[in-house]
Parts: sequence; structure tokens; C-alpha cells
Amino acid sequence: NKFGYERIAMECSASFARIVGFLPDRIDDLKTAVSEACLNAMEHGNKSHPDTRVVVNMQYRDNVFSITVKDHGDGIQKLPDYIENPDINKKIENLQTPRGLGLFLIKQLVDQVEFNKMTDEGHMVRMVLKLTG
Amino acid sequence: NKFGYERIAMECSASFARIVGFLPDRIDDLKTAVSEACLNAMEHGNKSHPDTRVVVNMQYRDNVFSITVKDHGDGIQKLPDYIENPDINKKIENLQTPRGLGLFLIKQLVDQVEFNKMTDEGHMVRMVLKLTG
Amino acid sequence: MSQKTEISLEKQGDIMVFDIQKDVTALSDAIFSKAYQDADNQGTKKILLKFYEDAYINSGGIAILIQLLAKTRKNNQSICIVGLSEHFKKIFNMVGITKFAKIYTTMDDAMDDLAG
Amino acid sequence: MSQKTEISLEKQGDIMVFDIQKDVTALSDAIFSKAYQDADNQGTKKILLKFYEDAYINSGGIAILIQLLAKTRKNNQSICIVGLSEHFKKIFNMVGITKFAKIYTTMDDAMDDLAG
Ligand SMILES: Nc1ncnc2c1ncn2[C@@H]1O[C@H](COP(=O)(O)OP(=O)(O)O)[C@@H](O)[C@H]1O
Ligand SMILES: Nc1ncnc2c1ncn2[C@@H]1O[C@H](COP(=O)(O)OP(=O)(O)O)[C@@H](O)[C@H]1O
Repeated sequence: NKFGYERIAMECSASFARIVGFLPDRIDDLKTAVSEACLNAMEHGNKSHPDTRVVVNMQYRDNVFSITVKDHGDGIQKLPDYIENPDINKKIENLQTPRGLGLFLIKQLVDQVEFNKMTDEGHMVRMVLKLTG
Repeated sequence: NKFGYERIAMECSASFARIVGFLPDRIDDLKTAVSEACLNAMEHGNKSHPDTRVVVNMQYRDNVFSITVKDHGDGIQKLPDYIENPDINKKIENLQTPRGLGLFLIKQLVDQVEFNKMTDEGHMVRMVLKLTG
Repeated sequence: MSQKTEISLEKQGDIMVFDIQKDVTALSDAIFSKAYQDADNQGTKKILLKFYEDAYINSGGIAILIQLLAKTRKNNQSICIVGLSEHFKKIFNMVGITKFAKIYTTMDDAMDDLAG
Repeated sequence: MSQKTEISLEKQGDIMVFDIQKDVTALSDAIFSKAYQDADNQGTKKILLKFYEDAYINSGGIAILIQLLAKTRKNNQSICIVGLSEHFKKIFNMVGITKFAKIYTTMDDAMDDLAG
């Protein structure tokens, strides 16, 4: 964690996506999504405990790149509206926390995302990007 | 596999090692070792079956970077002498196959390697590089 | 390894340029607050945030930027952004930052806007 | 993605330069055989293998190179290597290739050796 596990996951997923043929702009989308998912896994899932692990898995098959990020937490609880619908005007007026943009960005940047998949090892987020063209 | 899984593993491990602070020459050692281990896992372990998987795991802790490469095979059988002790003179004279340098290189390049670790999922090779200085 | 944000302030005419190097994350809070404080103490009314193509900015960093925009708005300062990669232009747009700070591709265009 | 080896032959005086681009792996077998055949057909006695810093060479590729060295040795051709990164110099050394082909850092040094 102290070495920026999100960076490692980001760079790995970028190498993977580059090799299978994604274009640079999609790779940038992937990098941001992966980094946000890992940061959430470390911060909210594993609550920054030093001996917890975040496990990232990547797979590519039939033009579909999928990446899962697992943490040891209980998953994402019901979210307040400011997370589902962040509003920049309210954030600027200090009527809404400026945080809470990670999930929003993930949803915007990947083709498909599933949160709250529970496994034996804990909570998992699965993100999918499709290689087109 | 067709996309050169060994490249992906190579690049991922390189990103990982770079971020935790390995120097470029050690990263090159790691890349070659990882690529040889993955090629073996695909070719000998999974016997190039298209629906088999090679799973690579990386971990860094206390200045020790370790990486495991798992395949679905039965492990490495007793090896002939030309693998244990490759001899370039014999190879040039065609008295020994020119192949069989992968395990040799892995052993030379990493600080520690264990072959034939069997797990529920099959055979595993574990390689370790230490961050020094 | 996480690379600590570096901000240097450069006065160009009546415009204060925040030259922002390295990562912008949740950890950049203190350095942004201090830079803004310094600029504000000098009576700055025009701010240009200068980023670099290879910047790494995450949602925690964006939150810090939103807080900065909130301050400039409260204090009637104008603010522009320059140097972002296409990716981060898109992200800033998605989040709505572009409603409060225009994004330019070249320094000249940004300076012109602030000057005009 | 695996990048297919590209070899172009360039005659420089009585030296045949194999300009080797992209990856050298087990898949490079046919292209190396053909390049050698072409060079040999032209009566080449001196061969220079020119690699690039960013080459990816794995143990399967090294096996192909060993086979090439075996042929040059049988046919009394001299052979040198140039352009390898420090990493692959080390690897070629470990494997013992350097016993059969000297490795140089500059083209000039390699050409001098072959000429001398
Ligand atoms: N992996 C996770 N495990 C548990 N809760 C999570 C996880 N990821 C996100 N959350 C919850 O969703 C909220 C919104 O996350 P996000 O949009 O990334 O914003 P932020 O991390 O800035 O709060 C978090 O505050 C947290 O409550
Ligand atoms: N993952 C593996 N599973 C089963 N056998 C293996 C594995 N890796 C290596 N081997 C055995 O070890 C031998 C030597 O491997 P290596 O030195 O990499 O050379 P090569 O792959 O060129 O034969 C292989 O031919 C194979 O029999």
C-alpha cells in the first residue's frame, strides 16, 4: 500500500490493454478506473489496515477485457444521493462534499461495472472494457 | 496466449518492480525470468491448450519481490543433464539440443527460485528478487 | 511510488501561475491550501493552474481542486486551467469543473482569457 | 502482441550485415534460415548480426541464434554481434554465445574486427 498499489495496478492494466490492442484514450480510461477502484478497495474495503491485501485480476477474451479488484470488506453500502448524482454546483457551494467522485468516474469510464460482488475472500468490483473496431 | 501472455506478465512485473524501486538492470533480469517462466507454463505446463490459464501473482514485502507463475500441469519431471548443465560447445556441435535454456536463465537471473510447488490448481514456480542497497 | 505534488508560484503580470508538478491526489491538500494562501495574500485576482501532460490526478485530487475553485469563487478571483492531457480534459468536463474554470490548450490562450 | 522478426541483409564491402528488428523468439526460425541461406548463396564469409537496444530475445530465440552460429562455424564464416543492450550482452555471455561470436558495442569496432 505504501508504494501506491493503485499505481502498480494501473500500470499493469495499461500494459495488458496496450498489448491486446486498446487505443491510448481507452487505456487512459482504464487507468483512471483501475486506480479509483484500488483506492476504494484500500481505503473503504480494507480500511487502510496494513496487513490486508487487494487482489487484482485481469482477463482478456473475445475482445472483452475484464478486471476485478477484490478487498476484504463488506461491500458498498447504500449510497447517499451525492454519490449517485454528484453535483458540481453543490460541491462548489459547499452543500455537498467535494469527495465521492470515484464511483462516478468508474461508471463513466468503463463499458460495464458491477459492484458488490461478494466472494469467499470479500468484496469484488468487476469492470469491463470492450475492444471495438 | 495468442497475444503473448508472457509479454503482459513481463510488462506488469516490470511496472511493479519499477514502482517499488528496483534498478533497470534488475528489472531486465526479472523480465527475462518472468517471460521464460510464462512460456514454460504455457508450452510445457498447459501444453498450449487454448482454454487453460496461466496465473501470475506478484507480491512485495520487506524488500522482497516475489512472483509466482501457475499452470495446470504436473510439474517439471526429472530433467536430463543438458538442461541442468547446458553446454554451448555441445549445442554448437549439435550434440545437444539448442533449446533448454529457459530454466538455466531463470536460475541465473533471480535471487531464488522454487520449481515444482504443487497447489490445488496445478504446478507453480516461485521466483524471488531482493531489493538491495 | 506516490510522488508528492510540487507547486511553484510564478507571477506573470497580474496573473499568478500555479505550476503544478507530480501527482494531484488527496495528499495534495496542504500544498494547495498553502499555495492559494500565498497567492491570495499577494492580492491575486487572476489564477492560472498549469498542469503537465503526464500528470496523475485522481478523484481525491479533483476534490482538492474543487475546494480551490470554491475559494476563488468566494473571493471573486478568475481562474483558468492549461496543460491537461486530453484524458484529464475529458474527466474535468465529466465532473463539471469546466463550469467554473475554462480549460485551454496553450498558455497564450489561457493568458489572453485572463487578461481580457 | 508478438512482433515478427524482420531481417534485412545489407552488404557492406565483403561483410553481410543482418539487420534484425523486432522480436527474436522460437518463431524466428524460418526467417533466420532464409536470411542465412541468402547470405550463404552469395558466398558471404563475414557476417555481422546487428540488433537493437529494445530487442526482445527469449530462450527460444537464443536457440535459433545458436543454430545459426553452428552453421557459420561449419562453413568457416566469421561472425560478430553488435547493438545488444547490456542485459542481452550479459545473457549471451551466460549462455556462452560469446565463445563463438564476439560482441561489440559500436558498428565500427565490429566491422574492424571482421575486416582485420
Ligand atoms: N470497495 C469498497 N468497499 C466499501 N465501500 C466502498 C468501496 N468503494 C466505495 N465505497 C463507498 O462508496 C463511497 C463513494 O466512493 P467514491 O465515489 O470512490 O468516493 P470517495 O472514495 O471519495 O468517498 C465511499 O465513500 C464508500 O462509502
Ligand atoms: N511449467 C512446466 N511444466 C512442466 N514442465 C516444464 C515446465 N517448465 C519447464 N519444464 C520442463 O523443463 C524443460 C526445460 O525447460 P527450459 O529450460 O525452459 O527449456 P525449453 O522450454 O526450451 O525446453 C522443458 O523442456 C520441460 O520438459
